[in-house]
Amino acid sequence: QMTEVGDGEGAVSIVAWPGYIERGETDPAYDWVTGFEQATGCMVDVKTANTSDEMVALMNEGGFDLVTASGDASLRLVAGQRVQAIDTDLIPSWSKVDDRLKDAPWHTVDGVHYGVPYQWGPNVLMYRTDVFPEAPTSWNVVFEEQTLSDGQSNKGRVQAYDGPIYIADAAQYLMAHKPELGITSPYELNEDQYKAALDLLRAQRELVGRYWHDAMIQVDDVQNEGVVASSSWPFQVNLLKADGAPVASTIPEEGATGWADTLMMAADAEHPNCAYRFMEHSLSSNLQSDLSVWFGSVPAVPAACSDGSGQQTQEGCDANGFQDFDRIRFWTTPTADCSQGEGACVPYYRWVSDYIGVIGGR
Amino acid sequence: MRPDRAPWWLKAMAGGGLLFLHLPILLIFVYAFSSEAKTFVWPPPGFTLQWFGRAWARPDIWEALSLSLRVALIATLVALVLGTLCAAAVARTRFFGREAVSLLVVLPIALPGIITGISLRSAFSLADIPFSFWTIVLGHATFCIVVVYNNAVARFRRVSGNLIEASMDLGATYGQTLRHVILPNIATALLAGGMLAFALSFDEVIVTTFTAGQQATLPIWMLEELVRPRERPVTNVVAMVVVLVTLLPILGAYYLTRGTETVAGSGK
Amino acid sequence: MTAAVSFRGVSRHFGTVKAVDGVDLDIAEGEFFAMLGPSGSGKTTCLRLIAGFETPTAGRIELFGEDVSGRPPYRRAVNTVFQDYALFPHLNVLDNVAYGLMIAGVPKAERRRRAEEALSMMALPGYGGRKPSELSGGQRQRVALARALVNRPRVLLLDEPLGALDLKLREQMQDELKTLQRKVGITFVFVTHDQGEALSMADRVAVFNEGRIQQVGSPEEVYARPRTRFVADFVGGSNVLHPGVAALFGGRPAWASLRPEALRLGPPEGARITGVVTAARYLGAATRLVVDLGAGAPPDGRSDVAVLVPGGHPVPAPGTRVGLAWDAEALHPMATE
Amino acid sequence: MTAAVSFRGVSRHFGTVKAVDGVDLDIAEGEFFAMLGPSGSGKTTCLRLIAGFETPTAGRIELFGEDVSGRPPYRRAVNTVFQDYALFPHLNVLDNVAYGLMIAGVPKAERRRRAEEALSMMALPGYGGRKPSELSGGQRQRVALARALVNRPRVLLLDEPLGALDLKLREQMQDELKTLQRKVGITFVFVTHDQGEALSMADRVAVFNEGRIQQVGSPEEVYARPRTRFVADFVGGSNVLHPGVAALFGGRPAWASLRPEALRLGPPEGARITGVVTAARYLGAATRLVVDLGAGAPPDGRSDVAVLVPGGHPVPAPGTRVGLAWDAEALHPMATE
Amino acid sequence: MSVLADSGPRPAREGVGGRLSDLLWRRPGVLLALLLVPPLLWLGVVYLGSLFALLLQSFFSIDEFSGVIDRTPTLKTYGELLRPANLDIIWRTVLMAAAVTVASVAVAFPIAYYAARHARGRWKALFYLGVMLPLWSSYLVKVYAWKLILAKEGIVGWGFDSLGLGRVLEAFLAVPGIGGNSLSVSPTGTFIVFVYVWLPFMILPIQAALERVPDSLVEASGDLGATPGQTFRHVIWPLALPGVVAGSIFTFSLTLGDYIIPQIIGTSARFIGLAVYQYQGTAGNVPLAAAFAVVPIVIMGSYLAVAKRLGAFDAL
Ligand SMILES: Nc1ncnc2c1ncn2[C@@H]1O[C@H](COP(=O)(O)OP(=O)(O)OP(=O)(O)O)[C@@H](O)[C@H]1O
Ligand SMILES: Nc1ncnc2c1ncn2[C@@H]1O[C@H](COP(=O)(O)OP(=O)(O)OP(=O)(O)O)[C@@H](O)[C@H]1O
Ligand SMILES: NCCCCNCCCN
Ligand SMILES: [Mg+2]
Ligand SMILES: [Mg+2]
Repeated sequence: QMTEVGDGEGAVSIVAWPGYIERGETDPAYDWVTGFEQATGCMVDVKTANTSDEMVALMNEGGFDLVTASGDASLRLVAGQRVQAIDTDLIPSWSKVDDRLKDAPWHTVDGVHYGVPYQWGPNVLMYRTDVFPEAPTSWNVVFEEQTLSDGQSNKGRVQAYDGPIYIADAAQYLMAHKPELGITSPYELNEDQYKAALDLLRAQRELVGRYWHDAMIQVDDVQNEGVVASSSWPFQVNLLKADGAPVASTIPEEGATGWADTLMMAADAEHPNCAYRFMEHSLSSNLQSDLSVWFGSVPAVPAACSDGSGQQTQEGCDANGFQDFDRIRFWTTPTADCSQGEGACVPYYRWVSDYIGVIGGR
Repeated sequence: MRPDRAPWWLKAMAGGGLLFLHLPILLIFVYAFSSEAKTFVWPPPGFTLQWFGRAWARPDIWEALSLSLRVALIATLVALVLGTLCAAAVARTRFFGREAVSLLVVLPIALPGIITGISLRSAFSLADIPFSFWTIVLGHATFCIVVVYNNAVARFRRVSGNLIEASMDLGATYGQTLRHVILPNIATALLAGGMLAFALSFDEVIVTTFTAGQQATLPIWMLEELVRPRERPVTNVVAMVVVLVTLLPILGAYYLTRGTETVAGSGK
Repeated sequence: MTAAVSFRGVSRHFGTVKAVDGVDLDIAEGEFFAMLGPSGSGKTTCLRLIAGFETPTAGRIELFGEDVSGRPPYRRAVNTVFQDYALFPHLNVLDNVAYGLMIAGVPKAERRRRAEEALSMMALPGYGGRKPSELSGGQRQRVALARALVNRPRVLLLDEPLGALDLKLREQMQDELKTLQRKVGITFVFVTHDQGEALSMADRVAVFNEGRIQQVGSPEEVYARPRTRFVADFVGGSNVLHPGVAALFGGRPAWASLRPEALRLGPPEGARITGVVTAARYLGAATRLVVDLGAGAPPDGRSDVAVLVPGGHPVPAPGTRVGLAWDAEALHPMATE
Repeated sequence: MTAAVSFRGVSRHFGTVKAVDGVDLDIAEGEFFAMLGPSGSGKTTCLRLIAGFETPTAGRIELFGEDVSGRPPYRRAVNTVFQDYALFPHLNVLDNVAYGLMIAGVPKAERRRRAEEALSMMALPGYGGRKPSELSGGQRQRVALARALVNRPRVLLLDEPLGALDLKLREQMQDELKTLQRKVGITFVFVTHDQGEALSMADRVAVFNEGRIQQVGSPEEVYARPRTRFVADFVGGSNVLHPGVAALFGGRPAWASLRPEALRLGPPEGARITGVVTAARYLGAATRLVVDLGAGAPPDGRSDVAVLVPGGHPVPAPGTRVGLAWDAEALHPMATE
Repeated sequence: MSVLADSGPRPAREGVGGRLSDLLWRRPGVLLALLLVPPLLWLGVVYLGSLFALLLQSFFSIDEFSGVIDRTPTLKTYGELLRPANLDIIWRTVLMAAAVTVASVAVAFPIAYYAARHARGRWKALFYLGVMLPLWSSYLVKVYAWKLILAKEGIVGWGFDSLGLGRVLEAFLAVPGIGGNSLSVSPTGTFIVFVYVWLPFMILPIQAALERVPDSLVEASGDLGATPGQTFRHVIWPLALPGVVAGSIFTFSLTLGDYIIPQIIGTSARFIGLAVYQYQGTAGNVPLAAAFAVVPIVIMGSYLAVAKRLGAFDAL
């Protein structure tokens, strides 16, 4: 472990969610990389990943310094010894981090920190305002066949996320609609609960034309393939709105799953000094503020909402869910040992193959 | 006497088939001039040339293009050497395992590209070889060998063994025969094979995905842009240019080997 | 005088195939020597052994008294005219002809002069600029000759050089080749499977069968006095008589040959041998009849003979019984095999 | 009797090429008819017109008195033996032979029986299971014949069926074909550019040149009494004498033909015509000499004649002056062209 | 004749070149080795070695939680491969590959037939290039073009609508198993794009096979009484078969391995290529990806063996 941050190595490579590291190429107003590069001489190289599994795979492969890991990836990375503990003392802005996040279990193991919180937010329900004059109040618009206001069925016009973690969205829906299953956490499902979730997803397969795997493709599908409702990220909603598409988002009454991401440093990082500098940069610059506008997420630094470091405002933060921290069920990796007992829950690897089966129509 | 005897329905099916092959490509050309940037509205609402300028100004395109060209060039050179040697051995001599060698050469294209890609990738990872320009070249050269080989073998068969014997009969050593007889006679076939190999490498995306680290060749760039477009019409422009650029070597190879019994390019 | 080419017990086996099998042979300097034999009899292999494209599996080859084992083709004073001519398609006619000179390091001007001279000799002056593909078969053949001869080889090998030409051109080139060989005076070794060609061109003929030489001799010897049934059969035309039939014709009871043109037709009455005409083949200059000798013939031999009736003589219709006459010395007994 | 095949003013032009040009022709039933001519003279096109692969651009073709215009090949009682045999490479010999019967819907057992019968007739019993690629040239030829004949055509067309065979096999197949035609008794129309083949096999020969028929007649007529210089030249062998030379030989001052075997050698003293031997070609059964007549010949004609010396007679060496003798009736004057 | 007057001895060819040449003449094996060693090192060692390494990986397993690979040999991964969801993928892919192959033959045959047996001169060149150019033009561009064509708001939809046939398309898309919300998210869409993209690979070998059929065989068949239809069935089709098989090697192999087309056009249901790609890249489950990769290797291996026996190999 490092004891002080030395001179930069001239480069830093980051595995990130799409939209997380912007250098003004898509929109010149959103750039939190160029300044960093000029200031530190660390040139930023980004590899995007669309799912947590992809992130883990990329990190396992090696060659990266940092990763913006969600809660369902972070502990896997720690367990696989792909990321290293960090010294928060070397990151002056650590103190500014939201207290709700400072010791969050998805990056703190036995009191040791493996990374700095990056951003968090909900998986929202995106809908087309021309088809839904009123915001839908339930996720049932994507789970159950129904006739929409334009007189046509929702069949073939909704999407779901193409990642096994989406099983949790189904479980969350069941928490509200089938309380008899006794689901307490969508990430801790026993066999019966799990089976119920899969059944719900199999029914959903009939409604879904294509699963969304990539944020940009979803944007495309809303514009060109007649998609009217889907689980989504605020990011896509913002992009579509910017293009003038009639869309909006909401968190329905069942609540929302969500992500809380952590910037973690690879165990064998080639550019540790630049990596530390970027971690500091992520907390201290316009990044938190602008990113929360750009992606529709909530900053890990509460001050970024109002300190004018970027374009975010407190209203904006609130709209993105700043106050909903406790309503959001953050992604975590399902494990066999859970609050229902040791080996009581269905572990993640089964989520993976079963979800592939569901998508394949099984 | 034949051409006028083809029944109308055969002509229609053949012509229709050709159109089917070409219309989608032409469509991209049309979209390259579309004034609508976000959606696939058909017919395009207006026409513009602005995307060509935008494409020109994008450094990432130039980087990808340059990488693709360099990779294709080196892979072609490697394939030229290896493919020609192999063709010479198979066409000119009989040896135990000759069949196996020709099978081996065909294997990288007869097996799906993803197999080539993933096996090279896992070999790199087992051998702790980091991804680089050279890993891309290695992958491309492997499946490019066969096009050079195919062209060279066909030509070697045509350049009868007699020519080589005639040269030695007239006093030339192996070296002199190579220089004065063999090379001049296989030159166009090698050039054609090289052009095809170049085009094949220039277009390859699947193997590249697995053998490139962070570097993007033009097809990788395109794949990225198709999936995650920044300026969709710019992608259309690049697509159109890529098609036009690949066609040049193909036409070249065709004209170089026209009239011989095996016209280049029939096996990709 | 040492032989130009000499084979001593030379064999060339390919696996179990005995392409050439224990051949002894001497070809004199200045000779026009033909190798005649059916397909697969080893003629080409012999030629390739001389040129150095093959190495013998046994025996020893000498060129002008020197053992040439282990000497590659480019170190032998021998040139070859290939059956398909093997002209270099990328070079024009002049450069084809000058190729050997270029390899030998002859300066440009001189090799040009000598190549053009060779082309004139082949009645191809002014053709130097053409590509081989722009020539007719006969012209290509002459270019191939010029290309070989310009190197002043001591032996010229020709592998069925006329095989690809059509009948008319072939006869013309036969005459030209013969004339040329007289003119340059070097040894020609000529491979063919056409006995007419061998007979009309060669000073001496070697008849090959299954990798071995059956007979070597002048065309007349080979044609008129075949040593074996195979030679008689292959060189052709001749009647090969079973020992029993030979006896009927007044010879020793041994296999014998009798040329169809030596048989004369007459009335059956009083003839020593009679037979029935079974087939007639009009050849223009003559008619070839098949006469069945009937009962007189032994059971295991052919019972018919061919008779050549010169043009102008009356030709009996099939079915006619005829008598045969011949001169005793026309009957040629031969080695049994 | 109606002709088997009859052409009335038939032409087949390809653009400007007059492949067949105003041909009138009658081929009798049961005839062995040869079409002879140089390459490109229209023989194949004529055959294809009969088979129905081509349609005439002018004129009318009848088969057994019926106009066959517009009738496709598969509705004509005619079968073809192709030059390359056109055996189906994916079918074995039996299935090749049975092909026509299968198409005609003959039940499997019967067509098998008939195909095997046809193969036996062609001396190929037991070959049914082989693929065409496993046969020799002569065997393929016989399969092609069997395949055509098993359909019992009324006319069999053969396009240079022996062209691909080597000499020995060719002569053997000539005999077989001839015998076969006698046996089956149907009309054979046979295309060849080899005059020896035409002469030895056909009942009648049509000599083609540039899409037109120059002469139709028996082999003897065509060989001994050619109507035109072209026929004399092409049918070959004959000396074609310039009117001036013909006069020397005692004929009318018109183009004439004189067969080499009709000339006899003698001492120059007292001979009507003398000349110098310039070349000799040993043919085995005979030797063909070229005798130069020297000054006596007119400037625009050939001044040499060929003389055939039968085997057994003495052959003068080149350079020898010889005298020539001949019978007056051997000189045959002909139509000028 | 002066040029030919005296026969001089050959100039001796000395130097390294001459001696090397003598060596090669005396030992043809050395020449063969010189020719073969470099390509064999590359293909035999690097390429086959990699394939072998891949095979080896399929006997490793993965720790499901951390995604770290455990390198102790086990058959566990193959057990995983045989799970129903994965068997679905294999079955779906093979079915698609077969359907694509059959359809390619149907579309390719008339084109190849016309080009081989009717087109002459300029038309022949036109057909040839007309097939070659799409074959070699960018694969991604073609896939992309089809995305535009098949999208709900794309050209096909527009075309059907402007012809007033929108209902027909809808009725078709309502068919379960092949339909979907729009062509671009239906199995039919995936199928069309596969056929389109691999079509040239089918046309060229068929054309080559047909060109090797001499006209005289077709004439002989007619001469023996066969109508054109019978000639096709009994002569042309059997003789074109090696070309068809050669072409199907490509259509089959390329469909088995492709992961881009089903990702861009289709229902999100996995195909083998996509599964390999995602297990390896997305999920980091290299052992399972390797086990999946063995499937096309086995399928293509058997296919090649059959093709070889049918003589389709020279047509590659
Ligand atoms: N390189 C070789 N490998 C194996 N067998 C060979 C080789 N070369 C020739 N043979 C065999 O040796 C025998 C003699 O062949 P060769 O070519 O000398 O015959 P040939 O008399 O020239 O016949 P042709 O008239 O057909 O040319 C044949 O059986 C042939 O198959
Ligand atoms: N389909 C065609 N198109 C154009 N010209 C043709 C065609 N078929 C034949 N010809 C021409 O017609 C003429 C006669 O051809 P044909 O094949 O009948 O000659 P042939 O006497 O059989 O010659 P060969 O002995 O060479 O076979 C030739 O000049 C030939 O080029
Ligand atoms: N001729 C063999 C097939 C080669 C595959 N190339 C297709 C490119 C798709 N990435
Ligand atoms: Mg030979
Ligand atoms: Mg012809």
